[in-house]
Amino acid sequence: MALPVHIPAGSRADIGWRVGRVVLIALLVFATPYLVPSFRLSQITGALVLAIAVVGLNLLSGFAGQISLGHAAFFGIGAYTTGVMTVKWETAVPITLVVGMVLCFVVGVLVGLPALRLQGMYLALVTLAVGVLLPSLIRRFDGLTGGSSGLFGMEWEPPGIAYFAGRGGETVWLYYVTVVALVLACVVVWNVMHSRIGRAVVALRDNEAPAIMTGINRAFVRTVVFGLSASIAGLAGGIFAVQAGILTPEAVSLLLTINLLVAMIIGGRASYWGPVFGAFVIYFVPVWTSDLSQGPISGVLFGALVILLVFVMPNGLAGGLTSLVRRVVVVVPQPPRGATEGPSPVPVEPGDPAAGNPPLEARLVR
Amino acid sequence: MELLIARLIDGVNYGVIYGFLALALVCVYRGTHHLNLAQGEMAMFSGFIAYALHAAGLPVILAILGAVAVSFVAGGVVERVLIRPLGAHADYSILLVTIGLFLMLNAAAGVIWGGDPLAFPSLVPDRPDDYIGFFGTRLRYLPLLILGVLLAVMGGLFALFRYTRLGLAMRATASNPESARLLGIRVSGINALGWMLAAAVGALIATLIAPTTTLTTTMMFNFLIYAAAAATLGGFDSPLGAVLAGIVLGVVENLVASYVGFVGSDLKQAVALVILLVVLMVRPTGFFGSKRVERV
Amino acid sequence: MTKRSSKLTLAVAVAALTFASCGAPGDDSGSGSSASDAAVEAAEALGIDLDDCPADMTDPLGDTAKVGLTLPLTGGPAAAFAVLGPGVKSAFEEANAEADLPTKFELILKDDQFQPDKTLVAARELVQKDGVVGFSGVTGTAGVLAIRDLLREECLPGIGLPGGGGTVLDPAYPEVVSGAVPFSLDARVWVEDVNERFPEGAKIATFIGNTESGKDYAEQIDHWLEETGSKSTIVDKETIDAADAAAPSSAVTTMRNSGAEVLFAAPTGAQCISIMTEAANQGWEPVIYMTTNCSSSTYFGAAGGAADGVLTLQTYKDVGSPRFADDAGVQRVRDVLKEYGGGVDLTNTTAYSGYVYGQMFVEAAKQAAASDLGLSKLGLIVAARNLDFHPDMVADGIDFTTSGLSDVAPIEAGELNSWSVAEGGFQQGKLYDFEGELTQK
Amino acid sequence: MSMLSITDMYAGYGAGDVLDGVSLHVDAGEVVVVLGANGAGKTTLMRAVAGLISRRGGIELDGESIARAATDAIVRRGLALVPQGRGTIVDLTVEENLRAGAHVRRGRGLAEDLDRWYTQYPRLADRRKQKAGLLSGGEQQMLAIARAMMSRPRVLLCDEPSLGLSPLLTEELFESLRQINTDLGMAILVVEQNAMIALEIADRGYLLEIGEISESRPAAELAADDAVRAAYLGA
Repeated sequence: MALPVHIPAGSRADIGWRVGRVVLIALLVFATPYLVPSFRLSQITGALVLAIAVVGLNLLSGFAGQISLGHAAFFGIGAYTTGVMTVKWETAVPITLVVGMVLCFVVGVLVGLPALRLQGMYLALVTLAVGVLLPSLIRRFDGLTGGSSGLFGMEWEPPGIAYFAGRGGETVWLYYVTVVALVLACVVVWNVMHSRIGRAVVALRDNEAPAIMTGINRAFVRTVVFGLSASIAGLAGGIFAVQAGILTPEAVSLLLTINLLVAMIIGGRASYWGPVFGAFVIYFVPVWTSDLSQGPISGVLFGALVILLVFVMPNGLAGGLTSLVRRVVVVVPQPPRGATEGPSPVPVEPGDPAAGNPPLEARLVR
Repeated sequence: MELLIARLIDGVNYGVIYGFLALALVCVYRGTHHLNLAQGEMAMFSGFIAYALHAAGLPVILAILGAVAVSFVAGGVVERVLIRPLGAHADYSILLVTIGLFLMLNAAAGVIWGGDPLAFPSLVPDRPDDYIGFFGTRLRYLPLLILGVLLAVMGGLFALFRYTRLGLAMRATASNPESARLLGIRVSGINALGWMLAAAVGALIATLIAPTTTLTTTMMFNFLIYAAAAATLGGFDSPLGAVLAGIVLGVVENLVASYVGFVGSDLKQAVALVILLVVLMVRPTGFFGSKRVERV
Repeated sequence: MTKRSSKLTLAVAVAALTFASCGAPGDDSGSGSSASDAAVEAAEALGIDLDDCPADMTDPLGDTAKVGLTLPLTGGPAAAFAVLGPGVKSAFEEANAEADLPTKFELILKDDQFQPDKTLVAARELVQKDGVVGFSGVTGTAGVLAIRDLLREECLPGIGLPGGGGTVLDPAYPEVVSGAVPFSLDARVWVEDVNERFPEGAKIATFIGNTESGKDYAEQIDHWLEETGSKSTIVDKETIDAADAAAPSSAVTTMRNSGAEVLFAAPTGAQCISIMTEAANQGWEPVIYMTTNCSSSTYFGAAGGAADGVLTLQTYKDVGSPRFADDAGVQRVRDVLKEYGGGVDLTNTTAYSGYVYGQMFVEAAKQAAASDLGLSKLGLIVAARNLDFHPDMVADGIDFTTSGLSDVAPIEAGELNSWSVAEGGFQQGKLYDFEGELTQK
Repeated sequence: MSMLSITDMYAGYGAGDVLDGVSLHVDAGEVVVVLGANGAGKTTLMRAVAGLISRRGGIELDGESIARAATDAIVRRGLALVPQGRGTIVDLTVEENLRAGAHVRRGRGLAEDLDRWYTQYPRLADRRKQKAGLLSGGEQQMLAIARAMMSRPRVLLCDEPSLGLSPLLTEELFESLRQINTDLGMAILVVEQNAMIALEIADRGYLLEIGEISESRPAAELAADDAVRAAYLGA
């Protein structure tokens, strides 16, 4: 049978292929707590929490092409909202998560406001400023946030059912909470990108001038995307608070922003599965490096890895994986019967003439 | 009254450092419209190179000039190898590459020169009693030297831009890269020159402040944040604006930190960042920058 | 939600319910122990209930046992703290070679990037995957606080954990034995010394970093000023951000103008140097007390003339000072580091402190082996809680002494030395000993 | 041997080719016009020759191939392009624009050239110290031509000089091009939509339609051809 196998889109084989993938993933999700010791499960949960934050960042910096250098700040706002509310005011965790997300949405919109008039580099500066501002504010209000010595004692008691009994019960409970949150985040991003806003986002990213001409309300689209992206990162922060049990300003500083950015590139910008791959790679890097090399040399390797990835794998693991899968199975798109195909996930540098905005006659001719 | 003058002088001393590094950021931005996040770490690394040259026996002045020369060349190499291949419009990838460079240089300095702060000698006498009395407060020689060098560098750049063929080519490239190319100007060479000048200016400020801050791997990161704020306030494409904005930022921040009770010196930087955020909302091109925001 | 994906989530929900009925994957409890009465009694004396602990609390550790150490191997702090690893490791290697303990210890290192949440994750992995019998050398108050609940839960000894914060000296966590000079000792010595120098009271200015140790210093200084009934008052409180590399000229300007005669300085890293040089440059010459975090000859040497006469509390022998150049204890430790340190830089003071933290664990192990509880986890905890020995790297006249829950702080004494530029080292000053008085009530 | 000869050139923007095997040539001292409607590929042709976009095929300047050279190398070899939209360097003054134009000549004969172009375009002389961005459309077009000529090229390319200018100004402009051709014997290649005025000063002309080019025909013949008049002259 000559590879790649061509499957017409929408046919039964195609549906089988999709459902098969979902069932496979569901099986993997439910089997993990049994196959893996409790500490590894909490590490996997930690990676999944990071994945949620990267999914949030990916919506803004991947799909919408808006450079953000301060996403750790939204993660931090979510984390400390949950942390302070549960420890100092004994609020139930789900409520704190919602409050955290709303707060992040508002801050995201506020930070996004200059984004309406600014381009790339200035926006990177605004977000960098917010990202650097948050840790020093946390340290200053240490009465509330515990400052540098950290905030302790956050936890989320699992519901009483037998499934979550035993000492490892809370770890398993938090694992499922994180999985559900990640699925929710992915579904939200998937829906946004396949909705009217999604098409506007891609149009704005690839070629802003004509997109505005077609009546896209750039202000609305940008603020919604910024707010959503921030609140997803805030949700990740909230879960991190109860999952890690400890919050310090260093945990939500520039290093986390850099890790989120790098996770997004490793996984693959503007792709749906990229963030999850990237988050796992970034989370387990320190775990491996201590076996790999005893000393700060691994910091040099990490920096080199970032540069290498930008050159070697611009589309990241997801890009690499999809091209691998395409060698095996190709879903042949059928002429659309009304349903429109989602936008092409290939990331395009905003404002790049070679790829984006040729002079008039090129488009007329072809 | 003495206290106010002392605060103003402290503010100016800080501001001169912010302006100096902001000048480096502007040298890169003018031609390429790229933000070099690794500018601080490149300067820090040059500081350590000067330390190594001095340890190898060179007198301080030669060690500094040596480090500046090495950085000048290294700036070109970085542009040629890491930045140019990405293409002029790959803003995002270039930003990520500078972050990678940031991480590498920071870790490498730690690996090579270890974690402890290293003392670096000053070019001018810097003993406690070396100062000029000025209204009851002390004008130390080192800050004056830094101010002097900054003015000299700016004078040099001004002359380069105003009176030389190369300077004209740089200004043409900054204003309209495609037209510059059509006039036979090697735009890629000009951009590389921007990175080289920036690296040299960075090396200069790092080696000049090393005596007060001592050489550590984290010495320049804070200053990069201030320099970015100063360049934004002053307009990223105007060297004079960035330096003036840096000095204004240093003075305002120091006065606010000293007189507003709530703001201790640990929140000084927060003040600078709040100023940055407010200005970006009001006047995105900053006070002196040309009115060309990428707006439809 | 398109029609197809809503059907999907329904299917997933049904699958979840079916799995819920299976056995709980997180349930791995099962304890209860067959300990002797003496062991139960010893444990209860420290507030440990053996029933809550794993069964093997009193079993001897067997031929080999693993000890865990989480430290920064990547990230910014790695350059300064990664060298702890070889220091602690050489203490254990030396014990394995020379002390005939029934158990050979193997030190396992894990990277935590000096962030407490990662410290806990790495510690859990050390406990569950590597099966460590205890921890040694985990640095930083927040790092220690991060893992103390895990130690309590698993009843594992954490001996020689350098966390200077007052919260580390908490009797409610018997398993945790601090290895650091507590900041409260530092603060108390400063206040006692000021009371002596300025009987009628002095104006004090404080310059404190906004780090974890900074918060402790601020509280302890106020506490001891009140406790000792001192007539001195704090006229100006300056704070500095840990990442601020600039010379603190505005802070010094304010303090100079407040007329303060005494400066309590507790910054971090290079700020130790720049505060001294800046004060001298502004012609402000108060009596300066510098935190133990800065009390190494690398910092004072780099400050040049500005460091002359600055006071700092030293408990550990300063490797860079001429006074200890040919000190027998330091020389012995230097040889051990040379042999087992795997090429570690022999002038780096952090490596020597690493050795001291490791040595605390080894001494507890020796005492436990000789005790009737034997070299077991419980034996280690009880021994560490009732230990009295003089570590080589600690100055003469200062001992590591703990006794039950009454004296939880191992090191409660130090020499208040002053730096002399002429001698190029620290001059021996007054020994302050507050043995047994610093346990948090 | 022609000054500029293009044989079988393909050029485009990434996705597909706009020009499909275009060939034309310009001899020394000759004025050649390429007529084409909007979207025929005129600008692509100009940018391809100047090396601003990717192109394949033969391009020779005075016998030397410049098909693979970078734009600045091409300009140094003696080709100058007046781009569509004039490419004014707005932040520089008029005189600085002209000085920048002489970049490749390293300052040789700078004063002499400046005088020549100030006399050719007196309006530039009066506004010499002003920022070029403040000039009118017509003035910017004159500046663009003068700036290109400051590099003393061997062949001058003009991309729709008449764009956005009044008929009177266009007349004036093309007259100055004719003068440059006669005074300096400059080979000029002009792509235009405004066929009538262009053909007046041209020796030969080509028709460019949807990426393909016709055979070369004398200017007078093209001006008289009814099909051409209908298509381009808007008769």
